[in-house]
Amino acid sequence: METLIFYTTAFFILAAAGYVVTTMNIFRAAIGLTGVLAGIAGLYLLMNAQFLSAVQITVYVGGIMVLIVFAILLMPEASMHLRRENPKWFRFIGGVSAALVFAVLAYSITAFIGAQDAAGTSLEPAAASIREIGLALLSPGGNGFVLPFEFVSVVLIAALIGATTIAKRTPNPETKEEQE
Amino acid sequence: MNIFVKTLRGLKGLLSGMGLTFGYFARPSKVITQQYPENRNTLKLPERSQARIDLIKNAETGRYNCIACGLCVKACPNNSIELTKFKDPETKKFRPEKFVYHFERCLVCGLCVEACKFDALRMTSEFETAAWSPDDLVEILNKDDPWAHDDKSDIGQQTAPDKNEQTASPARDTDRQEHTGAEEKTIQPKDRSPK
Amino acid sequence: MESYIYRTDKLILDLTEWLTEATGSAFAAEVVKMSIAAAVLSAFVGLLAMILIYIERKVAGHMQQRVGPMRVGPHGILQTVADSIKLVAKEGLTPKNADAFIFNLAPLLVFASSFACLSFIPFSPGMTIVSFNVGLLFILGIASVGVLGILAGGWASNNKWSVLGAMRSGAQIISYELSATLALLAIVPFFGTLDFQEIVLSQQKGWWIWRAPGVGLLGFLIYTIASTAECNRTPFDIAEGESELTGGFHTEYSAMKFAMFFLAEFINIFIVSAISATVFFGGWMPFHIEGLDTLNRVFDLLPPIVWFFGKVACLVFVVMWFRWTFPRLRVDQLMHFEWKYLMPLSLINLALAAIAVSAGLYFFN
Amino acid sequence: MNSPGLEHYLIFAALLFCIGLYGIVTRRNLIGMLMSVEIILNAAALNFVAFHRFKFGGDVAGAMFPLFIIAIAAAEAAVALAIILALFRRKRNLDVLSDNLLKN
Repeated sequence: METLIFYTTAFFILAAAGYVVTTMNIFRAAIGLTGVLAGIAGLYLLMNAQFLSAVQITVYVGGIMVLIVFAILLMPEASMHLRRENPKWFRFIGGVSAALVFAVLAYSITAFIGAQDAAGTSLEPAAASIREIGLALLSPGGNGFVLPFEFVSVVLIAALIGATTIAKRTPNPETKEEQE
Repeated sequence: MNIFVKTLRGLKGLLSGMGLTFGYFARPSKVITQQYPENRNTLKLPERSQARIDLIKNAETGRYNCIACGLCVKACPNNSIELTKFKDPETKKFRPEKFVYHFERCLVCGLCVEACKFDALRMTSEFETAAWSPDDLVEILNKDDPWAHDDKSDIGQQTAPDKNEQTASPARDTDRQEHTGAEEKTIQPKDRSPK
Repeated sequence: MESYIYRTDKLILDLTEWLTEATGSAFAAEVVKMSIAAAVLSAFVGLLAMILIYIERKVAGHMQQRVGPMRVGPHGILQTVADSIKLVAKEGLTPKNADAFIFNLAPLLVFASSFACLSFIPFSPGMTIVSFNVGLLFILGIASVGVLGILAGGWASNNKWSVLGAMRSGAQIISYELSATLALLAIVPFFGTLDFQEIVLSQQKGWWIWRAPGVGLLGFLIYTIASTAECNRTPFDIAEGESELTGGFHTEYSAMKFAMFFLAEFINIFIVSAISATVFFGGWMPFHIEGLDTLNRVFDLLPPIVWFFGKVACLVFVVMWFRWTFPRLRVDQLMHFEWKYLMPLSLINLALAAIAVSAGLYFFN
Repeated sequence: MNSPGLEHYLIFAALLFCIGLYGIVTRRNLIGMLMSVEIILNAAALNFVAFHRFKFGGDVAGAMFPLFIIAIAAAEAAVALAIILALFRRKRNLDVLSDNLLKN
């Protein structure tokens, strides 16, 4: 059962991801990306990481995707249709480089798994509970993550202020010249 | 502190509004909607309600007040009044020969009533005006005058001839000839058709 | 048989056991159980939407000294049935220049996200379709997927008013979602779990709206306001301002696709009321006052499911009451209200809750 | 078929990573590139969770990294979209190769 769910979800995610990188319509790409993110939340559930799954859906699908879609709606002319796409050799380079990277990764993964099986060091499958995650997130010391946690909050605030400042409508020097 | 006072005042306003609507909700007796076809016998319309126009008769003489001046025709934005007139040999005054009311075009705006200087038009409350065909909506309002019969075949260019009533027309046509004076003039509505 | 109404958890357990015996494997039993749940839920959604629409129209009527639908059936109870038959029988149109794929996908997205939320709601002891340990967080996450459907629908319609309506609607929902989430999270430290059934069980001694000192009441008020806005209900319905934007994002939709948006809207009202009832008013837990055993036993006579739906019905009525009382807000007022008043207030509420929990300050302990 | 283990997830994440890479190389639209980056980030996060579950017996650190990745991705998307919006206002298009902004 688990296998069936895994393969279905994985196939769905890969198809959606392929659609995201090949479609000529950026809005459809965004909808495809939503599928990818939701599918990965499903894989988290399959790995018993419910908290991560919930966070994935809340932040990624409900937050970042909405942000991207809003950005697309705000910039209609430039993003609806990607008419001036690349020449074919560009896509060829992309395909070749992706295939090469995949070959390297696949080789190292199989080698790694083989070494693992030989050494037999893997532990029983388990997942961190919410309580553990919560405690680790707020405890200092060796197993605690309170410092990165605080750093992330600072980064988020900085990003918030920075994004507002950058996106604020400033008088455009070029258009000003035209007006004069 | 000002903001707290404001907030509290706003909350009070919201709550009193909610109290009002809940009061209406809780007392079904306050409902003012009328269930129309059921209460037809007891239905009372307000006096000033307006549904269609009608000609006013003088109570003493039994004649229509209308002198066929054509002000209403000019006032009507939709060309819904069509009027022909003749000079009454008795009184030497103009009277409507046919006062044709095209209800299918009427907006019930009441501009004709406002335009009328002789107290000859009024709005009635007779609101059940549904009909099976647009032709049924064309009506001659001075139908009590003996010369204004119900034959609609010669009414304006806009109306299609009604075949059912054509048979009745020759008999009444003579009737009309007796009463019509020599001078006959049609007040045609202004052409306001869109170009 | 009678005890099953009160102990639905036992009913579910017995059903699972029986199904496992009958089908021979736990997996098949689970599949059958889920199929039953899906069928029941689908029927429930249809029925719920019809009842809610009927009640909405009746409430609207009586609050405005009218009577609402009266013709189809006694007191018009079949009106929504007739309406839905009409909606289903209509032709589904897709505008000529619309992006057909996304145009058809959008109502599904909106409807699916609302429908999925229903599976976390605890209707009765043990009666939750998906019971797992982050239910509250998950429901908040899934509810926000609906925004994407709204934006997609507005964009795919290829109509500038639809896009404007969708953007207003989306901006409004994601803004008010913050307050709604924060208001709920302020109560989470009190019960220390995100599982809906455990949330209900933690209110055996009293509902959290009273037990959490002040925080509960404030949180409930914030959540009610924010969730009303999240459902795009008046007084926050500028997304569908009929005089300016016609129908907002669903202007171009007709027939079944429109019905899906409509259905999702009414399910959302039910869901936010159900969450509110579960978190603040004890879910299916009967009202108990400690010490008054006779009274408590009288209250226990009503089965939990009746308590649950009773509480939800009261909250739904309040939302409808808002709609037919208050005038609509302007779009800038809406955003000011959220970002300048409601958000800081819910953050303060969260801080107060943290202080109250760490000091052990709650009633009926 | 045995139930999916570490290698399944790793291979899957590698595939997803390569799709994201292909997207970054071929896309010329800035938002499209941002989406490809999101795919790559997700592939990486998936790796962390897979290792945490199958290799380290539910060690908290593996569940913590995806959380931080998601948080940073949110910040990154916000800033990137703000920059894209500002750029769009100036140039009226989002093509990275259309003209070289830094040259002039």
